[in-house]
Amino acid sequence: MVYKVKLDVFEGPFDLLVYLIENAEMSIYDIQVAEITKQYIEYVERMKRIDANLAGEFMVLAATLIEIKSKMLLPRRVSEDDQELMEDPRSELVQKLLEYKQYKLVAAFLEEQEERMQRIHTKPQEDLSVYTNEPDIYLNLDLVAFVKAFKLFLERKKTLEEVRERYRIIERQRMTIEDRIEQIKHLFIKKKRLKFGEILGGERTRQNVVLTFLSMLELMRQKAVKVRQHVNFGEIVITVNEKEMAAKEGNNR
Amino acid sequence: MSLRETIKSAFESMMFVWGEPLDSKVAADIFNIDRKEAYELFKELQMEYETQNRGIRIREIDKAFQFCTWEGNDEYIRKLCTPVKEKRLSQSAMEVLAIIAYKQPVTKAEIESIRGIKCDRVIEGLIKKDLIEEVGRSTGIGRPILYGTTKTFLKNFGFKNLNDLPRMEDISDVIRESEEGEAADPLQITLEIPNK
Amino acid sequence: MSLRETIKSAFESMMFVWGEPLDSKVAADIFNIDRKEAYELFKELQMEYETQNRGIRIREIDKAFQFCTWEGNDEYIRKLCTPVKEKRLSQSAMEVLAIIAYKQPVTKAEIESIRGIKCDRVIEGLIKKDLIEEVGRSTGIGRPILYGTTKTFLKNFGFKNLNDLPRMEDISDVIRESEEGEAADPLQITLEIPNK
Repeated sequence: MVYKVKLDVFEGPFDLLVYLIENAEMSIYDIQVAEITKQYIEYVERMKRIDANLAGEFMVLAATLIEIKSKMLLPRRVSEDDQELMEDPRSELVQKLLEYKQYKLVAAFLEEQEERMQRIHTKPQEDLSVYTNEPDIYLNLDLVAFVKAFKLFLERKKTLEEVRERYRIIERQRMTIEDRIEQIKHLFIKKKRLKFGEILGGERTRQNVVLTFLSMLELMRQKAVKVRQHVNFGEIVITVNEKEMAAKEGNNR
Repeated sequence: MSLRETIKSAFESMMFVWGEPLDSKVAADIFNIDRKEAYELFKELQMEYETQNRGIRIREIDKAFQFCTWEGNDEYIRKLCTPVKEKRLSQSAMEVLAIIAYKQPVTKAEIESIRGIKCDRVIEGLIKKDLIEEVGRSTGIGRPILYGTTKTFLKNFGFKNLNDLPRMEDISDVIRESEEGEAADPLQITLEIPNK
Repeated sequence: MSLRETIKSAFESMMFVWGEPLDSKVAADIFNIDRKEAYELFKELQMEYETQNRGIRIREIDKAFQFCTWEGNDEYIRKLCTPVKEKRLSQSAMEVLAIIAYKQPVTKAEIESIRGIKCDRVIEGLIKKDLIEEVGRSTGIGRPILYGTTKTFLKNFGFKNLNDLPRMEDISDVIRESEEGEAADPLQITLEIPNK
C-alpha cells in the first residue's frame, strides 16, 4: 500500500524524476544519469503492476533517459571543426526539468491563493424578482419600419377601397334562394328538361353558381324536380315534376 | 485594532454572510461577551454607517441586526436590476403614428376616417409611450382634441425636427434603399386585412 | 450630499444587491458618467473600507467590484456558520492551470510537453469549472485550440486582472513570505490520490 500511494502521487514523469533527483540529493545541473535512470525504471516497473496505462506515459521519459545515458558513455569528443565541445547530452532534459519545477512552484502559489480565498466570503445576490418580473419595455423604433408601415398602410388603404367597392356591388346584387327559385320556375314553363348550364345562364360568378345550385337542391328536396348526373363532373340534367311544381305553386300562393 | 474594533469588524463580516437579521445574543456568544455589550457595539456600527451616509445601512429588528441598502438609493437599484425588454410597435400603432406624424395636428375622427377603423386604444397606447400627445383643440364641433408627435418621437426615430421626416413622395425610395441594403424580398410583404 | 457622494452611496447599494462583481461600466451607465470616473469612485470606496478597517471590504475583479468579508474574520464567520465553498483543485489541475495562467494563450501540446503527460481530462475539468476557456486557434499545423484563463479564475483566486499575478521570478519569494507569515505546517500537506 505504501508503494501504491507513493507511485500514484506523481503528477507525471517529470514530477517523478524531480523527486528522485532531489531525494538522491543530486544537483539538477549535474544529474548522475546512470543512477537516476536505474531508479526511474524501477519505479515505472512497479507502477506497471498497478496501472499499466499510467506507466505507459512514464515510459517515454525512461527511453529518453536511456538515450542520454548511452550518449554519456561516449567519450566527449571535440566536434569536427575542432572548435567547440559537443553539447552536454543532459542539457535539454535539465531545461525541461527546470521549467517544470518553475510551474510546480506556480501551482503551489495558486494553491495558497486558493486557500486564502477560502477565507473571504461574499454574499448571494438579493432576490431580484420584484424587478425582473416587470421588465422595462424598451421601444425599438426605426425609421424604415415606420416608413414601411406608412407605405403599407397607403397600399392597404387602396386595397381596402377596392374591396369596399366590390362589396357594394355584391350587396346590390344579393338575391335570396327564394328569388332564384322563382326565376328557375319561370324557365321550366317553357321547357320540361334543362341542363344546369342552361339554368345558370350567362352570369357565371361564383355567387350565382352557388345560389343556383342551392336553389336546385331546394327544389329537389321539395320533389319539384328530378336531378340526374350520369358521370362525375358531367352535365347535370334537371327534369321538372310538373304536378309537384304546380302544387308548390298553389301552396305558395 | 482594539478589541472593540476587532469585535465590530467581525460583527460586520458576520452580518454580511448571515444575510438574515443576526441576533445580538448569538453574536455575543461567539466572543463570550454579554448581549448588552454586543447590542451596544451593533448600535455603534449602525451609527457609523448612518453618519457616513453609506449606501448600505444596518437595521435593527427585535435586537437582531441586518445589513440593508439605504432607501434613498431605491431608484438606482431599480435601474440596475430591471431588465429591459425590446418591444416593437404593432402594425396598427405604427400606422396611426405615421398618420399623426404626417397630418398633425389631427383629430381622432380624422385618423379614423383615414383608416376606416376605430383607434381609441391605439392612441391611448401611443400617448402612454410618450410618442404622441394632445397639442390643442380643434375649432370644429365638440372641439375635439388635436394630436401631434412628441419630442420622444423625434428622439426615437433620430429626427432633429419634423422637417426631417421623409417626404411622402420619397417614401418608396427610403424603403427601396433599405431593402436593397437588406436584400429583403419585396414579394414577402403581406397585407393584413382586418378580420371583421 | 455632493453628487460624488450620492453616486458612491448608490454604488454601495448596487454592489450590495447585486452580490456578484458589478462592472464599473454597468454602474457608470446608470449615472451617465464614463467608466473611468465610475472606476475611480469605486476605488475611493474600496480605500474607505480599507482605511476604516471595516469587516466588509470591496474587491476588484477585471474592473468590476464586489463586497466581501475581510479575510481576517474568517474564524468568527466559521463559528457562526459554515459557508459553502467550491471544492479545491487537484494537484494536476493546479499544475495545468499554472501553465495556462502564465503562458496563455497556450495549446494543449505545449502544456503536455511541459508536464510530460497527457492532460485532456484535466483540461476538460478546468473548462467545466469555468477556470479556463478556448481563446482562439493557433496558426500552427492543425490550428490547435489555444487556452486562456477566465474571469472566474481571477475571481476564485483573488486577482484583479492578469497583471495582478506575481512575476514568475518572484513566486518563490511570494510563497516564502506568506509561509513565514502564517507559520504553516509543511507536514499538513495532504497528498490526494486520483481515484481511477
